[in-house]
Amino acid sequence: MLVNELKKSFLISLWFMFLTFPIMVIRVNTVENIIQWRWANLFFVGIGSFVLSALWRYLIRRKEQGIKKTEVDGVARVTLSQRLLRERRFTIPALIVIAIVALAFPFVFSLYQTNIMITALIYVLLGLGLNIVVGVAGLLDLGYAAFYLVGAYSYALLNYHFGFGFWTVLGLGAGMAALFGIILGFPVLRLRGDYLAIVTLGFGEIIRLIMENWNEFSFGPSGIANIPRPGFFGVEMNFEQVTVYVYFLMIALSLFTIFVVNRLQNSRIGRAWIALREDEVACQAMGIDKRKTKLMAFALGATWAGFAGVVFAAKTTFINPASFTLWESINILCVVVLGGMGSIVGVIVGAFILILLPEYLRFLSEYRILAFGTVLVLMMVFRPGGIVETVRRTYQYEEADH
Amino acid sequence: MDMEPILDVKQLTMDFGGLRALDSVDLDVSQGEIVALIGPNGAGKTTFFNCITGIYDPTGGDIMITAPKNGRTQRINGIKPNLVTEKGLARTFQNIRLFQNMTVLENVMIGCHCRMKAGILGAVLRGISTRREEEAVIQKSYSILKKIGLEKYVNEFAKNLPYGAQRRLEIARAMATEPFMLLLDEPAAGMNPQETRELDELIVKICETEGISILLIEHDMKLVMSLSDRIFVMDYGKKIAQGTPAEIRKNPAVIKAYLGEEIDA
Amino acid sequence: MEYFFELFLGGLTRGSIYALIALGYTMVYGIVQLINFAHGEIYMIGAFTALIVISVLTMMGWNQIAILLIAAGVAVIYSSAYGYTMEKIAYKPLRQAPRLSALISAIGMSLFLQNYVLLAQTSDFLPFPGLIPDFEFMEPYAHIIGSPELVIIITTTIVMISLTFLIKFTKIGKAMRATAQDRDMAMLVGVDVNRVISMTFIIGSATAAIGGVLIASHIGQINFYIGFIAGIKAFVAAVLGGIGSIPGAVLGSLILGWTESFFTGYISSDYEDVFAFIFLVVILIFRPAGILGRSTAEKV
Amino acid sequence: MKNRLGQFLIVAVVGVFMVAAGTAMAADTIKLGVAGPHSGDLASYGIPTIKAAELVVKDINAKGGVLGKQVELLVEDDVCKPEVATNTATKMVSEGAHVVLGHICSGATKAAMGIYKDSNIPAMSPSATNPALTQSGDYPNFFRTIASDDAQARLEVDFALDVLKLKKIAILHDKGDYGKGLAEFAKSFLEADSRAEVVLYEGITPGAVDYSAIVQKIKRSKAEAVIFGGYHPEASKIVSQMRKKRMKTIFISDDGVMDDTFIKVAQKYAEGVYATGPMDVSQNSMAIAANEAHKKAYGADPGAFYLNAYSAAIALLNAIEQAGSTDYAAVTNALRTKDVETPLGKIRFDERGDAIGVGFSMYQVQKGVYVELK
Repeated sequence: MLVNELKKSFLISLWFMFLTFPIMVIRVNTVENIIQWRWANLFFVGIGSFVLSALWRYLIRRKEQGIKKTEVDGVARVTLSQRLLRERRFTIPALIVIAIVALAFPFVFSLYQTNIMITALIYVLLGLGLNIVVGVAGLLDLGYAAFYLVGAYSYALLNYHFGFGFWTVLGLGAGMAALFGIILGFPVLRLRGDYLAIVTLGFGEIIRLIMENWNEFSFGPSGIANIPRPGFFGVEMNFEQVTVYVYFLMIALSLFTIFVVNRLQNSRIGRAWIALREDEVACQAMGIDKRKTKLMAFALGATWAGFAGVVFAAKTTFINPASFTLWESINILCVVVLGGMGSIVGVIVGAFILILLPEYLRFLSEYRILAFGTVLVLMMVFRPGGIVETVRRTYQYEEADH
Repeated sequence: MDMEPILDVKQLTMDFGGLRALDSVDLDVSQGEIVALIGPNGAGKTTFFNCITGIYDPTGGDIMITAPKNGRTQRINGIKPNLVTEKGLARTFQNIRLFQNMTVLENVMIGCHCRMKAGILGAVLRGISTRREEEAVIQKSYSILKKIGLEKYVNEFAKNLPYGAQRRLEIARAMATEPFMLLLDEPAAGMNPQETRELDELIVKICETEGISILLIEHDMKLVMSLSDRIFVMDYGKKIAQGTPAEIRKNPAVIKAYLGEEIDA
Repeated sequence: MEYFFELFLGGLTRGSIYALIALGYTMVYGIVQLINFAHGEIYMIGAFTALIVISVLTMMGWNQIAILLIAAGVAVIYSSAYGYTMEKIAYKPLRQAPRLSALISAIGMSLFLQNYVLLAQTSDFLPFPGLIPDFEFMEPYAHIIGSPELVIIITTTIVMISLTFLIKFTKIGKAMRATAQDRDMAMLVGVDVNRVISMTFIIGSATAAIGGVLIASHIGQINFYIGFIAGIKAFVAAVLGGIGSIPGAVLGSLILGWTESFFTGYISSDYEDVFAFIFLVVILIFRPAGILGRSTAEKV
Repeated sequence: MKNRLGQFLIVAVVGVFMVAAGTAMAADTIKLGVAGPHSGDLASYGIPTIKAAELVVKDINAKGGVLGKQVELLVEDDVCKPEVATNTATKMVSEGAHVVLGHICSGATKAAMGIYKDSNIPAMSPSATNPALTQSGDYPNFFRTIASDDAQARLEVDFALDVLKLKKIAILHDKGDYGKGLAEFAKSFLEADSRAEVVLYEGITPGAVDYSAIVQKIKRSKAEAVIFGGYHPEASKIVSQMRKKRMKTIFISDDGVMDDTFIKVAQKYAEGVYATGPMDVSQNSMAIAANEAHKKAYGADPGAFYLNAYSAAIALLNAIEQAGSTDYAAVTNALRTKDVETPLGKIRFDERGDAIGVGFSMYQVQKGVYVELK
């Protein structure tokens, strides 16, 4: 048994030594015509893959046993996270703690911490919005950053040309994004799955490229600078105060989003979205208007990106099209999938992990994106349903006949 | 029965490219009837259902419905599936198409969708009318489940149900759309004799106590013969016979179509 | 007219380049319905491996043709090995998981491989020697089309034909088609599905490596990021042609190449990509499964 | 906004977190922030700046530091993204940076400058060339040791008209912030002059696998020269494809192309290409010393903007020394009034923040090296 395992690990480590040989060991620089041989790396790869492969097999086996067990028992597995979410004696104290931490955060931690927390909260908004489209309605959208862009540029341009204030545009930007959601929605009504994904990807790129090329309208790739930060009844604030202010603004906006999204998901519309995700044909046969439901998902999903975009523009004070590339869409998608599709708590957790992790991985400096990629793969392999899986909803009904 | 038929299909034709799947099929169902549509595999029965329920837009012919509620006659060729359902025709699927990751109750609640009104604003604000509507729908769905005999599964995921129960849930879901007529596509497929017997009783009960007419596709001849008031037989996209079970059993064209296949009853 | 012809050839070259990458995309998608986001990275690794081999052999003073062949061979082997390993680590454990999870895993893999090469090698652009010699007989046409372009077009044709042959007539090809149709059914009739999937990744990666060597040698430079940009375009091309279909991938790539070329030539390269994407959207609206894709009407 | 009492109570409740927060503000040092892309696809533009800062600081610390204090580096990554740059900048502020060397990309710099401005921190970029940074007057705390893009465009256009006496010019750019900005300036300068005509003005798609369509278009436009705004990877692809198509069109570009990698990549096709670049300082003894130091410490030649960054680090630390404190007004005043010896020559900064004495010259690739044209 053990010998076998060791043999397996040994073979795998040999394989990885072979695999990484050219790229890890030989370093070429064709500019300077230098070839460097780094034999030590081969040794590290060998040792590393030996240990990791054993660990990997152990974890995979444990995961498979877990699945088998649920199949035998016939009961759906209730994960720890689900249990924690369901039981009130855990949730209420947890919420109180979260509330206290959230309120105290900007006063306890440094400006930098507050600032990245604002970024994370922006992604909570984005994640929850995309969750409606991808997680709930099951429409894979790879161009979500376009709506984010629409929100951000709405504020930047309306402010630049007409001097509109933050609060005016907050609503307008969200409305614009929703409108774009519908505009995108129409042509893609017939498309499914990956075809939908590629068209939305195209849509996202189209919007960004237009912004990049159409200087007269959008100032092109050099972007728009000096966008005013949000005001508070005309009170002058220094940078520190504004940051705290924006932080609380984002907390409020996040709570608002959570409230609305939660209500939507638990309504007639939310159920229709889930039905649409589960089976489009049956969904229509049950009397649900597919067009209307899809368009509503796109519009309502885009709305939150619009909000997030306006806040983003106001917080960064500078925007250019390069902030809204395909990578941005992918990042937001990762928030949703990593957190747990369809689950509001999951998306929030996902946003915090995905945005804060690279920030806190700064000590890894150039290794951080490598680490981030690894985390994504490992998360998906060992928890494919995301960190927090959706909780089954139950309803109260009366037993009495009528 | 000399009432006006609630479903009257005339000369229904459906072409797929060069292939004629339905060729001038006539069929009618009257209020309170149980009608069966039978025929060998590939005869075009499911295509017929798909044309009526709006999944396909038929090439020719007319589909007329007369809702018993108001007695208005309408032509429903090519309208969207959800509108067909809204008008009162609900269906089940041959290959079960439940919403797998929703609970049994939620599946039925989806059926109520087109009879509800709450919009975005209602959902967010959740006013009194919305809350009342939600409660009513939960209650209604639960009572339907009780009628169908699925109340013990209420909060189970649809995918975890036993096979027979899944078929019945499809019927429950269809009933929640408040139809005047149910179209059942092979409701007994894959069921054991005990389950089939229960299904037989259930269908009769739905027809009699709820006043819902039934059009079903079925291969289980025993079930068809015992249930149906009238039977239509199709082969190669054409209607080859119609009549009472007794007439059909003696019809030479039917026997020929089923040659090799046993009609036992 | 000559201008039209030049643009036509330019589009053909561009399309052939996309096709070399798109073929792998479409094969993997056909078998496992996975958008293998890391496919572009395999192409990049192929190019890098080739560059490393070339540098080492050049130092040792080998002959150019020999270097080209060996470099291409090693690149194919290594890319296939990476493709194989990647499948085992990042996708195989996710066969039963939701499709999106596999997509995220692919994105993670893509990030990992990019940064792996970035860290182990360099972030700078590295010159890639032009391995394909300028043929004598091409000289009169050099102002229209160069030898490397010709080699790329010919290679794409050969690769496409051999892949079609492989899929249609060999045993593994039949197993692949069976797996693509219905994985569970194929398993029941005795197809070793794991092996088929591995083979698909290996073949797809090998074509990407060939692409990597040729394209890098045509462009003359590589860095760790080339895979991502080329990968997206190839993916678009594969979908345009009907993802899962091998002739579709080539046709989609060529159409994309021509679209971009003619749009740049007659209108403006400012909106080249915008137009390419709008074109894609329009095609998909009228043919929701791509040009050659069989629209799988769901059985109801 | 800060409620002291509330803060106290809250701190008491979550006192545990204080441990994490209380680590900052320890030693009494001069903090020099270094910000730029240190990972990702643009890392090669940011990493040389870290190395320059490290070498300068090591040197100065060895000589006793600034104002008798040791200099400490705060190195933070912004991946050249504006949204990350704001986080980076806030981190600098939180950690008490006195002056910042950075950022590298113009977009990220614009996003970060607002934060430094509000926190009274002077920042100096070795590489952000966007004209608006100094010319808009929005960033009084911004300085740079590189000339702005319009100066480069001016030089390119003057060279094309006065020296080469061209009549028909095509302008291309890579749609990026830098390249397109430069191209826009070149276009407006050319249009203001009646001697030549812009026959083609277009953006190309960066990273594309093939540029034959645009090359054919240049050929058809009968342009005598191409002015290209962008970086060397695209430039070498376009030049190579033009030459392979046997076109002899003159190619004039910017300091994004004035990089040895360009010559290595385009090889024989690079011959004759013109590019503007920072004035040659290879005779400057400090520059020679700085390059030597880099080779000694890291075993390789320095990368992009190394000397600009080296000079910026010296200028910043010198200004603190001259000002006698890290006070914002005093430091910026010293930067504007006191000359400082750097590898780029003797420099000081004008009111807008541009370095006086730093400019561009035209170079040409001759026999495989860039040669400054006098």
